[in-house]
Amino acid sequence: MMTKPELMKRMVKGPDGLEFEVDPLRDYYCEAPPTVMPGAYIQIVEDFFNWARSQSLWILGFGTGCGAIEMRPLMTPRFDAYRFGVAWRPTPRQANLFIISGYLSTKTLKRAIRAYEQMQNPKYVIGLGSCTINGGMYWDSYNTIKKLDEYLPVDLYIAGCMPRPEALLAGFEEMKKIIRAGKAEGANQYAENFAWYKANQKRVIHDWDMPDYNW
Amino acid sequence: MNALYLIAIGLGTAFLLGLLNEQRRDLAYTLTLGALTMMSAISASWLVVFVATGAGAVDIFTAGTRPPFAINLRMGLTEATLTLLINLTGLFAAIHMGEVLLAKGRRAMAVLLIAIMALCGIVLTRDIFNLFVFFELIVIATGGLVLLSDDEHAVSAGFKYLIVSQFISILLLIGIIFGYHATGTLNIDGMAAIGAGGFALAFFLIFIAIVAELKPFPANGWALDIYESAHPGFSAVFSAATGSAALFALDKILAIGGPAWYPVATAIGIVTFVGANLLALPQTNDRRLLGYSSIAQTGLILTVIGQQDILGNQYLFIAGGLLFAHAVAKAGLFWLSDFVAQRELTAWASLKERPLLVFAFVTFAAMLSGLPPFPGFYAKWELVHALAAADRLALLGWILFGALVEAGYLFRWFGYLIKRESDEKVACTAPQVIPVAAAVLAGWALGFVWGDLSGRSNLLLVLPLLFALGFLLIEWAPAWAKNLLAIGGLSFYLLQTWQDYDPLRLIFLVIFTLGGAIIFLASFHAHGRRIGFYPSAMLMFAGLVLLIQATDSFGFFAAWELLTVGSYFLILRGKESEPHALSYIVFSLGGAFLILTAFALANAVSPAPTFEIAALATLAQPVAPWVFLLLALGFMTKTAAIGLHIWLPGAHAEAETDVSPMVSGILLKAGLYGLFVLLMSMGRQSLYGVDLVNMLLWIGALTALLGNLMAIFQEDAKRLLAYSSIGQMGYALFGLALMNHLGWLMALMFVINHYVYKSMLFLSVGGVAKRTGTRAMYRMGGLITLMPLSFIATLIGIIAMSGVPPLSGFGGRWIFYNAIMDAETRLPMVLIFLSGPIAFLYLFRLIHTIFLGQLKDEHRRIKEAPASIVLPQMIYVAILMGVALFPGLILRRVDAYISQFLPDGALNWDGLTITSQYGWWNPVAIMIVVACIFLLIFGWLLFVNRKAQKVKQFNIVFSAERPYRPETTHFAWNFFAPYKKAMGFLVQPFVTRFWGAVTDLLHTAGDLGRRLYNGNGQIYAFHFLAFVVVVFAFKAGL
Amino acid sequence: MAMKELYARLKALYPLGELTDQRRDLAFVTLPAAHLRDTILHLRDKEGFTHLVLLTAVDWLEEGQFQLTYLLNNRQRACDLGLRVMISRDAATMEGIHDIWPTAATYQRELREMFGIDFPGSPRIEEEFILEGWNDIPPYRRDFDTLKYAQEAYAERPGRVTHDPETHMRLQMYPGQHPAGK
Amino acid sequence: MAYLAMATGFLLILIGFYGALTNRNLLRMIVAFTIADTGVNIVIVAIGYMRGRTAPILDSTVSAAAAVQRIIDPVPQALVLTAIVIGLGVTALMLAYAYKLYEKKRTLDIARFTELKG
Amino acid sequence: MDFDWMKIPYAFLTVFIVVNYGFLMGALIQKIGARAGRRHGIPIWQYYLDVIKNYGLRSSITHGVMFYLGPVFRLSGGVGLLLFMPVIYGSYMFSNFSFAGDLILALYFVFFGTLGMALGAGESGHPHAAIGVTRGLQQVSMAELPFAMAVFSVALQYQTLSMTDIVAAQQGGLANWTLFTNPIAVAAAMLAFLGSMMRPPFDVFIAPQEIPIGPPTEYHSSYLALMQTNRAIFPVAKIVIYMNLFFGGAGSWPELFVKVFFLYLFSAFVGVCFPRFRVEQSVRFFLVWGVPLGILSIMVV
Repeated sequence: MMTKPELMKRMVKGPDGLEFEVDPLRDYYCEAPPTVMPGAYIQIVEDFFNWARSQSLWILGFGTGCGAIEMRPLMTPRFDAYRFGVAWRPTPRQANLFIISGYLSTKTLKRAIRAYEQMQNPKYVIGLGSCTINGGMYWDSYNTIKKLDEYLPVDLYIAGCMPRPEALLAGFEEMKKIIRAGKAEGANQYAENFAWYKANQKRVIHDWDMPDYNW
Repeated sequence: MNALYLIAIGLGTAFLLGLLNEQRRDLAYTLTLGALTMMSAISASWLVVFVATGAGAVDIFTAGTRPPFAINLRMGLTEATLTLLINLTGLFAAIHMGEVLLAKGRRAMAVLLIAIMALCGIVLTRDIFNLFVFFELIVIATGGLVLLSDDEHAVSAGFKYLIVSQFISILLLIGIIFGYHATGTLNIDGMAAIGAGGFALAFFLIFIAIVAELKPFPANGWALDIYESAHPGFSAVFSAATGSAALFALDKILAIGGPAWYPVATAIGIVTFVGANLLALPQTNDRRLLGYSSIAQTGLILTVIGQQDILGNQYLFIAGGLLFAHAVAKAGLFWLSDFVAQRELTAWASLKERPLLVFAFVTFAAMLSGLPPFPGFYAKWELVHALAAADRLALLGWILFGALVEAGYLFRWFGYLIKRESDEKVACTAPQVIPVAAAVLAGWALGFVWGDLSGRSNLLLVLPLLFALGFLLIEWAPAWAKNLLAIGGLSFYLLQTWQDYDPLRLIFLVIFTLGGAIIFLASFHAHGRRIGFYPSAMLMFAGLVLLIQATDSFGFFAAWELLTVGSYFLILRGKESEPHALSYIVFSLGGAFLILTAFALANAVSPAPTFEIAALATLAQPVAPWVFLLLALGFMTKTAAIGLHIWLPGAHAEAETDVSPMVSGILLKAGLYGLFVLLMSMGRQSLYGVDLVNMLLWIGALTALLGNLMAIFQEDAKRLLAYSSIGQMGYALFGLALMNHLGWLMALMFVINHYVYKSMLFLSVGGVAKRTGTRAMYRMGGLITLMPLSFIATLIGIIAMSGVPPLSGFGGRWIFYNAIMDAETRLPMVLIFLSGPIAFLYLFRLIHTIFLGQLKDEHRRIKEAPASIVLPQMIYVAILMGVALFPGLILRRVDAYISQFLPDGALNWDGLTITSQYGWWNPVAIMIVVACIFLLIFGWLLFVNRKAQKVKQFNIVFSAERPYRPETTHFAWNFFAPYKKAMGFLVQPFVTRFWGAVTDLLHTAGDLGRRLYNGNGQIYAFHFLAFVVVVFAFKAGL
Repeated sequence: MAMKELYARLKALYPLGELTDQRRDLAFVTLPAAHLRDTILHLRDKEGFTHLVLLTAVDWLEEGQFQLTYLLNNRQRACDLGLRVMISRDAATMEGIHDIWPTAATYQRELREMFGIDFPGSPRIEEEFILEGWNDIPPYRRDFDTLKYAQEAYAERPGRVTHDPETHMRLQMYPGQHPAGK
Repeated sequence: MAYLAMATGFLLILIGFYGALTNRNLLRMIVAFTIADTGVNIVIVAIGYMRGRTAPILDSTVSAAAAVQRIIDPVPQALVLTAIVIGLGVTALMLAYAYKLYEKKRTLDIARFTELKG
Repeated sequence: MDFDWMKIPYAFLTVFIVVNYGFLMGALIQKIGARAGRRHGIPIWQYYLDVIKNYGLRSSITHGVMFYLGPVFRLSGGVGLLLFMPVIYGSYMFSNFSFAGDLILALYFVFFGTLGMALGAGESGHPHAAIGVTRGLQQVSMAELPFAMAVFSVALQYQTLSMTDIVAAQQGGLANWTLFTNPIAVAAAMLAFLGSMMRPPFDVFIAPQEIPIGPPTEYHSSYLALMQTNRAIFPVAKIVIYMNLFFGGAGSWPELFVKVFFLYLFSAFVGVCFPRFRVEQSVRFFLVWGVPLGILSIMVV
């Protein structure tokens, strides 16, 4: 299944003339599986953090499908999502909310999984538009997934084709409520059911050319 | 024994050989050797007598009557020495050519004997017609000996030689007969008593004929063909013995012409010296090159002969020094050339398998270039001083120019020898080696004798130099033992002498000795015997400590040359260092010549047998600024100031791991020391209204800027560091040229700091390069975990170097700011301000592209650098920390010392705070505060981030892709491309192009000159006649 | 009119099929695969069709043929000419024109992935283009059943209902009305 | 007379030089040198010649003091003998060389022996 | 001036005040920028929330030692810079550790955090981080030049390198400010100021659309929180240098708040008005405009 030459094991000759094997997947990537990360030991601290988390939603600036176009107006004066503590970050390391904006082809799904796994716990996923819910108009497409929560732990769906920016704002407010309630444990859910998610993902992604978990 | 036996034995044996059976070749050869030995013994006995008793010259009257009725010979000290030289050359040539002589039989031996005999005759005779006869004998003998060669072109060469000889002899004969007609005597002394005034034309003919025997440029094409095609054993005689005899003959007949003819001799001599050297430059055939070099050397001695009016009693010392250095070295080189199968210069690489032969070559090349401790060095010193004293500066300039060109091609040749590859094996038999060995021994012995005669310190009795040379004798020992000895020697020297010096010199001394010892720790990584390393390195260190020791100009200059030569050999050891070592030695020797000239000028205005360095302070206008300028330029070649820097990057980058820190961290300081001494003693000087110190300020600032700027565009780690050294030296020069208290303090701080962090960085990078097998930074990356100690050293090094508190570099910056507050010129500061942050750029590049970023596949199993390389780095880290915390330990004493010269602006070392008139600085407090803040925050991060997952190199966010390969993920190549766009106009290689154009010009001139020699004997005869006409016109116009 | 003249000139040189004159500035012509390269070169060098607009394919399943359409553009005269080449569906192979227009290589990669038409020698033709790890017959072939594939490959959320948009919207907007009535 | 001899000598030298410089044939060059040598010898002898004196042969009939007044200078004559011998030697050597050169290249043209140059 | 133990709590107090001020002022400037775009902008306390959230993230990764230490260097640089300066003129309480060194210490300590951050970013192994760092270094190398010259000019003007003395010399009215006594130096310095504030037109090294977001690409969680804390302290500390050198210093906290705010606003104002320069453009910009001004300032002083 692994056909990418750059990921294949290879023999390398060191400067001292010794040859040794390099296994890129093992040598380049951390192999540790994700673990469940409990919240703060003291509940009130965790609540405090959850409150802060809810007020500081950093969205990963990754438009997976046509829905990405609906997020742009949120930055404009008309909708101004910043006032709700919503901001966009260019790197998954710093973001904690991943909006799957619309249909997700298998090719994009691979990147989405990688980006999701590189975000830090706690992290949240919002499915945007009907395509993420049941495939929408791509229900019979040969390369588009139809049920996002099969592959990533989704905290919230915003239905519509496409949902308007207002719907998104409402979604954010709903998301905040979930977070404040301490129910947005998608990351831990993903870690708990890691095998199941991985199996689902690998079922549709035929050339799985990455480690099982992308740290 | 009567000197007449010299002639008699030679002639007699030659006749005797004729009587022998053709088959008894062994006997003939034994007889020949015996005769030559006898002749040598006679000369030697005379020499011993003269030296031991100090007796005057002895006249030998052949027919029992006095001249003019009979021919008389004279044997004096000079004659004894020269005949000894000639006979020994003949003897060793006979030994060397033994095989050929045995093959060709008794006739060849007889001809050789005749030649040697005739040469002795030339030296001994006081009769001018007799002189002619001997010259003709030599022509005939040469004609015979040329045929010994197995080179098929030798015949035509010999014929060309005969053609021109015919012309010469006809002119000589006419001259003699008219001279006789005018004076009524054939005795040279008799003629001299009458003077040439009455028969100027006749004397001219005699003069020009004898000059022609010296093969003056450009009328010398025939001689070159002989050199190229004759058997090298004979070429040695032709060069060493014939040349010496002809020079002596010329000296003799000049007594007739008197001082009026000196300028003619000088002119011919200098034109020959410069011209032949220039033409030697493009040569590729070794023997032809040696021929050109012989002619050039003869020209130089001819110049000296022409200058005898100002040389006084030094005349023989100088002429003799040059002559013997030339004769011994040239004979040795010709003999050596027989071991090399091919005639290309590059073919000499086959010698490198034999260290002793390499040593022989080094000896000869050093003798020819006038390097210490050989006679040529002393002679050059006195000659230059005499010329400067007589204000013959143009001549002085031409001589030094020619010498530089000569050193250029000799060392280029040496570079080929050491660095080129050759499949040929060296084939040499004992009889062939003996003459070479004898020449080597003679070279060193002459060095000793001339040192003894010089009336200055005999360099071969100077302890540090002897210590360095001693390593030659223990080359068989393993490297670690020699290393221990080297470290011990350096440390011992420091222990023994440290009380003798003021704080300033002590700092330099400590860097030179202890600093060297620390770097030598890294040398423990080398295995085997490491032949050639220790003598070279120790020669450099000997030069360095002697430099500090020196109080007079001679000692200073000798030390300067020693350290230059030593470091040249060190640099040449690098892998690809051949061209860089060459440009290093050429620039260094050029700088040394400037220094020499400056000392000579200074000595000329304040005459004293030894010129104390301190006396520079007493120089006045108009010579003082010139001395200042020359010295400053000379020293700046060593500190690689901009314009004179092009040798440095390659030289430092290509050097071995432990050599780079030596030549960068230590050697550059020699130039700074010179500048320190210069500015301390001479202060401000101005030339045509230009303040020279101000010029230095600008040069320093420009060097700092451009050195740093060029450093940031390097892909090669060591080259980057090398350019950075240029920049750092610029800083130091700038500080010195500020000419205020703090400026000097800053320069000194730079001396210390630069030694520490540049040595550390070079070692660190060298260790990495050793492990990774490359110096290209973009091929490295991610080595931090594999080579953590090297990383730490680099990190500390770059923090210190960039001047970021709390490490010691900041002290330098702080002093710098305080220093410029007092400065009179403000504009150069702009350049310095700019170069500071630029340093940051290349430092980051260095540490990032090597240690951070992506680890390459082939480096995954790399180990930390060898312990011996890491250990000194750790010592440096400790030193840096120490200096950072307690700069006062060192600087305080220097501060007080500088106050002698520049009392204003001293720092106040009260408690832990250092206060200047503008600000203050408390290194301990800074360190503590920074450490506390850092630890506090670090502790906090450790607390909140205790569960961090350690990930691997490809666990990076990559726009949701995964990286392809480490090579394409590591951002390292062309690191500062935008800067090149914006500032690239400043780093165009103008200087390189300039020097390239200069060398091209010299080569082109040489090539154009070569067209004169089209190989046609008739044309050569034309040359000769044209030369006669030109010299005549010159003399008439004089 | 211009197209007709062009067709006439070409016809004299190559065995062309009928001219389909779509618009004033767009026409199609069918020709044998063997003459494609000559024709294209002629059009490019002599007739000013310097630009390859696109290269695409149609699956004529019933005829057992693929139709390749090379759409060329003449910037000077602002007109397009489409060259149609019919090739066999079985072991579909066609000579590439990436040496004439390097951009063609990309189209050829796409056709290879989506239709399974091979262009031997075309750069990177073996590499996957859009689909990663595709393991079925090329999806644009008409015998590929995309619905079946989607149902088998991708998890579905139960409860999905498909409505006819017209009737469904009418019911939504005018509840109670008869579905068929106006 | 002496001047005539001397002039002849110089003329011969010049002819010799001219011949040596303009003839490319080795043998002709050697001949030219011989002519020049002869010229030199004539010059030497001419220098020693003094009008009205006799040959420098000393015997018991004339006292040494008187002889000085009557004989010509003997030294140039001695010199010329040596010069002739040497000239002969050199000429012989040159001829030998010419022979060797001819053996090698089958030509006597000096311009053909220019392998060594520059 | 020397050390005594009370300096430690005072130092904490200074840092506390500046952190809070920095958070609030940063948000306020953001809001002002948003208002210029007719938005509401972030809540004034948003930065607190972001920092708390980042400290509160449960997971984090590390690429190695230098990566781990990078933010520590960064924040130490900011805090150290603040504490090495006399923040409030005439106040013993807020002179902190300025006994350790003078103006030069402050100028060079600016690079402490930069260096550490550059190394940390480098060890992350991300090419964008390295690109960002090199861009920043290239730009700052030229941007600092007018500032260095202006500082030299000011030091020459007052014949001292002591920041306290420089502020003291500017007391006694607006006309005594360096701004009016040495306007050319101030002009040069303010150009440099723009270049070092990480705002347009000189923010190509974080260029979010191109090399998401440059050096801190890999930083997250508590690392990012440390860096955010530094973002509150460091600009303020840096502006304090400018304020002390050119704008009469501050005799009290309110005065400092106001002056720092307006100086900060100046860079924000320029930032919203101009598009971004490429690196070589900004290098040339400083070479063509900043450097001549700087030279002029040291020539005329």
